[in-house]
Amino acid sequence: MQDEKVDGWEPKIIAFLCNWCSYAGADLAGVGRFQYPPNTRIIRVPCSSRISPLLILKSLQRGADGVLVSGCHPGDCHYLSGNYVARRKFAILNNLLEYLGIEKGRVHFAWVSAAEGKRFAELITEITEEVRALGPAKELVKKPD
Amino acid sequence: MKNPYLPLAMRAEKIVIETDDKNIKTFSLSFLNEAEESGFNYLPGQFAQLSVLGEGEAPFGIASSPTEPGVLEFTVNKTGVLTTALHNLEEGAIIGMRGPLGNCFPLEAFKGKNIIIVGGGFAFTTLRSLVKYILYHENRSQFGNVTVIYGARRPGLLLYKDEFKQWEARPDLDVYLTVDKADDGWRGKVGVVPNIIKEVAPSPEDAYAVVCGPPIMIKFTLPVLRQLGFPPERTALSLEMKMKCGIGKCGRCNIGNKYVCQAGPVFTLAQLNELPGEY
Amino acid sequence: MPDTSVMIRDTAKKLLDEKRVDLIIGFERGTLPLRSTPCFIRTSEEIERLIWNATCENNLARYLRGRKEKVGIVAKGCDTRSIISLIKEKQVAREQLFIIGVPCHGMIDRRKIEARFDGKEILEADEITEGLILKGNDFTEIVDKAAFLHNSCNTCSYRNPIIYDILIGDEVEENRGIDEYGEVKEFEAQSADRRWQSFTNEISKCIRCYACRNACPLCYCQECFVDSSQPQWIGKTTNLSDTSIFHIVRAFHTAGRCVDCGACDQACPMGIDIRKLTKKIERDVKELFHYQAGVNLEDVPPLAAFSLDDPQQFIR
Amino acid sequence: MKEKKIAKSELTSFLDSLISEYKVFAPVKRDGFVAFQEIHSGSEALLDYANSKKPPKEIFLPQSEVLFTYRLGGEGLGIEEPSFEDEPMVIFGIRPCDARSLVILDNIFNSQEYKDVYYTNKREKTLVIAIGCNQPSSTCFCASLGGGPFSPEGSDLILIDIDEEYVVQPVTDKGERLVKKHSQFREVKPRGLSSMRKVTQKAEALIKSKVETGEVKKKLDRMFDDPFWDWLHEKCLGCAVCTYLCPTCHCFDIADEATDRGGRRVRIWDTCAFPLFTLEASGVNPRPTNKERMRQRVMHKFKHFVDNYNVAACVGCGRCIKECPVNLDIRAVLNSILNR
Repeated sequence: MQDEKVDGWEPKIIAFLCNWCSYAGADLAGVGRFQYPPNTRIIRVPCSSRISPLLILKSLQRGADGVLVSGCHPGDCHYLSGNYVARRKFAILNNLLEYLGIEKGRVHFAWVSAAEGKRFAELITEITEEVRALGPAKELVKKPD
Repeated sequence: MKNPYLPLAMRAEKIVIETDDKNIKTFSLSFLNEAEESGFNYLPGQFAQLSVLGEGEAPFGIASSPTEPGVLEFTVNKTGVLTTALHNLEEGAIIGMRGPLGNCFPLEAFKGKNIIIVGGGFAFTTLRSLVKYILYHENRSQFGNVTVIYGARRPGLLLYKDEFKQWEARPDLDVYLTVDKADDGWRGKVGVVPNIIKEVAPSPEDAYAVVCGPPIMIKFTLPVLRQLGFPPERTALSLEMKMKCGIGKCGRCNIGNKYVCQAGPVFTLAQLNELPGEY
Repeated sequence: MPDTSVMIRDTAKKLLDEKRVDLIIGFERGTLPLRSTPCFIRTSEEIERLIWNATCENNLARYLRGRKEKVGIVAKGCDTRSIISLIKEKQVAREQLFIIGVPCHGMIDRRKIEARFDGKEILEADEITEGLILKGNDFTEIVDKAAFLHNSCNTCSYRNPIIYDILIGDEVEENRGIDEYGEVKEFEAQSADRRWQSFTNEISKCIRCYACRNACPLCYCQECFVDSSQPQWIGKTTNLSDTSIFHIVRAFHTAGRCVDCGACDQACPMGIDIRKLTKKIERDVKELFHYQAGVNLEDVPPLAAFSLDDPQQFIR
Repeated sequence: MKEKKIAKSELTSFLDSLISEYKVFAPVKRDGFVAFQEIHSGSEALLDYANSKKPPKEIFLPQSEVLFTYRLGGEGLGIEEPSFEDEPMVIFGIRPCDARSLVILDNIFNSQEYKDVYYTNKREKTLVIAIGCNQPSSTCFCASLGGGPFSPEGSDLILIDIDEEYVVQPVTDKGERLVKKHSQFREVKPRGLSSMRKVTQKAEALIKSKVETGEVKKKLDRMFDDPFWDWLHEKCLGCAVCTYLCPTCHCFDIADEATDRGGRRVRIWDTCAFPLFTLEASGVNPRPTNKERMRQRVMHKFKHFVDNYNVAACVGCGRCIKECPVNLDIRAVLNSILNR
């Protein structure tokens, strides 16, 4: 992902979506023909709690300009409490990244249910524009030294 | 100055699945550049480093014989990152190769002797090179009787089945194939390699034994050979250690003060007895 | 009051003689001034090696995992907090340990002393009640110990062991009126760009020796993510992006577990301020989940638990 | 070769003239410690220092070094070597122990059979100018390993501080030519030479740390299975501080780093202290615990290296002693070996 030219730059966003809610929400967005920008690459995961901080950081390292992590709304987790556990983890990670000076708006977290196709499309539109405004990822991108 | 870290470009002409679990494949490689081929001279027992760029490099014994020019063969067991990458390649792929590295079997000492070749499982690769080298018509008369004892856990895991068929048919070598557990079609011996050696009981008179195999087989084979009367000076083994550079610099494949990549991979038991048992 | 070293020796001797433990882990005299070193004592003849002074900085809880024998361990406040974390994580059993608790006045940071003497070598150091007598080639100076403590000791509020089977000497007064998170706040007050710059300046010193990880009593993963080859999470070079991810993720893995003993900082040969990260996480864990690592055996570790009303303003 | 002298006041101008011809590395203060770095003005060089935190080996064997890059999609492997067109270099201010370490490393990287082009190319283009140690540290034990605070081995030129000036001893022809070429070097008077002798004697007397390394080797020859190793490693953290900061440790790993349609093969410092060093893909590890790894470090330095190259892979610089997080002092290790 590192070799593309800067002019005509389009943000690249990696979205980790839980299989049960958010991925189904994305699917519904497609079925419902809700328009959203094509900058997002979706990676389906079993649960939001599956997302290790490493996956997020590695995405940023390998050239993602933004990352979205999304799972079921609290109370709706297919595994009952996966998203609650993930929420704690992400709270710490989110604070840590901001603390270190990684721009706010690179890493996003959202709850999206299987019924929220329209919301998913809106969310992706919002995030794409936010990331676009930030410009290409800087901090963690791996540059040859 | 020649850069010893640069791999040569090889094309995978043929990739053959050897075993029924599909975990072992033999790669037949040809040189992309003819000049490089003529500069590449090796002997049975030597190894080379194979590269899949982006995945890394690992050492493999050369399974072909220098008596069959034009092709270099490697038999690869899928275990780690690089071997998995090799297994994922298709015929026609370009592979990096650095070598030949290490020493070879003590071919000079073998001359005029009866040779007992003992192999187990996946570790028949450089032994295959040796058998082919000895059987080559210009070489055969330099060696005495050749006995090959080769075993695997079950018939489906034996390597080089077609070649063994040809060898079994030849009058100038004795081949004993064995498996720990037979299946319906199996007509060879049943039993672990050390037991078959006992049964075959090759004479140590004017003979040299060569052993390659998994550690457990080696462990039980060496006492059998000793009992039969093979002295440590006439028992050769080929060792495997984790290697990176293959040229005695990166520091990890030593046993005592010897680097397996340079002083080995072939050692006589007498040499190994002088070294600490850290392998 | 008898000397702390003597009291530790007496206790250790008794424990070994009565076969209540098979091994004592404590400190002995080091080979350099301002240096003591971990020691492992199995017979009462070796008891005299045990010492106690203001250079017993290493966190000995690091040596507890994977042992089968009964262990007597000399433990400061922070060491006992690590032991609590290890017990909670079922890495060591309370019954297996005899904790020889030693109240601590803070440990000397020899690098601060080196910096103060600007390269002039300290050849001899003697500890007196409040200070240190330092001798070099052409100087002798008495300095105040308190001015040269490790950063983690300066912000420590658990100088006294939290759990122990015997307490050596009297409890000491805890630090009062300190701003434990002063450095974190100072860092936070800078702009995002400055923060990133100062973080990467620190990290660029890293030589990936993993002394921080290996000194940490809680960094005990069977396979550390940096060592994993399938998948290979980060490259092996000192590339800034790779080393940054190493430090971010290592720090993250200490969330709700780090007791701020400072072992990582102390072990780092390059002087990287690793506590800048761990201290921030420690504060967040305290503020967000009301949890402090290693202060009791009961509280459930925060990342093994949740509450329905955990903060989630950052989630859309 | 005949000694010369250079006034301290002229050192900067000498360095400046070197800088016009060479890439010059010299000790500078960085992040609170001393490091060898390229300098662009003679005044940047730090003269009053004990030794650098990291050894100058990294100039020849960097912690990370690109062996080659490659592009996929073309004919063959698409490999491109680095240029090897390094400028001529000078290391100024290296300590005699570290200069000796380069000679020890040459055994590995400039061996008969395989020359390591990356190392030798830089090494051959480098002039080594050492400054003797008037004030050895308490951790210095160079004299036990065949070196000393003014050992010339590995240097082209060695400077000895006699207060207002340095006495300059050319060690090699390269060094001699350099002295001839630069006007800052002048005749040294007998008085200068006698102060030099005083300085060197005084410094040599300051090295109190001694280990009979020859005897250590004899002991180690028979110690592989000694129970000594069972407890020696007990406090070792298994980190790489001692080996990465060692001027003679040279073990490395080779790894590929892929990008989209290309990538690079790099070599990186590695260490016998890490389990991964010898872990095979099959899961077998011939050195599975700290015990075997610690034994390997000691044996490699003080036995195997002596067997193979007739010199120990240690110069007694003391870095591992100063920096070990748990004060595992190699001198104490060697002395306890002597007591076995």
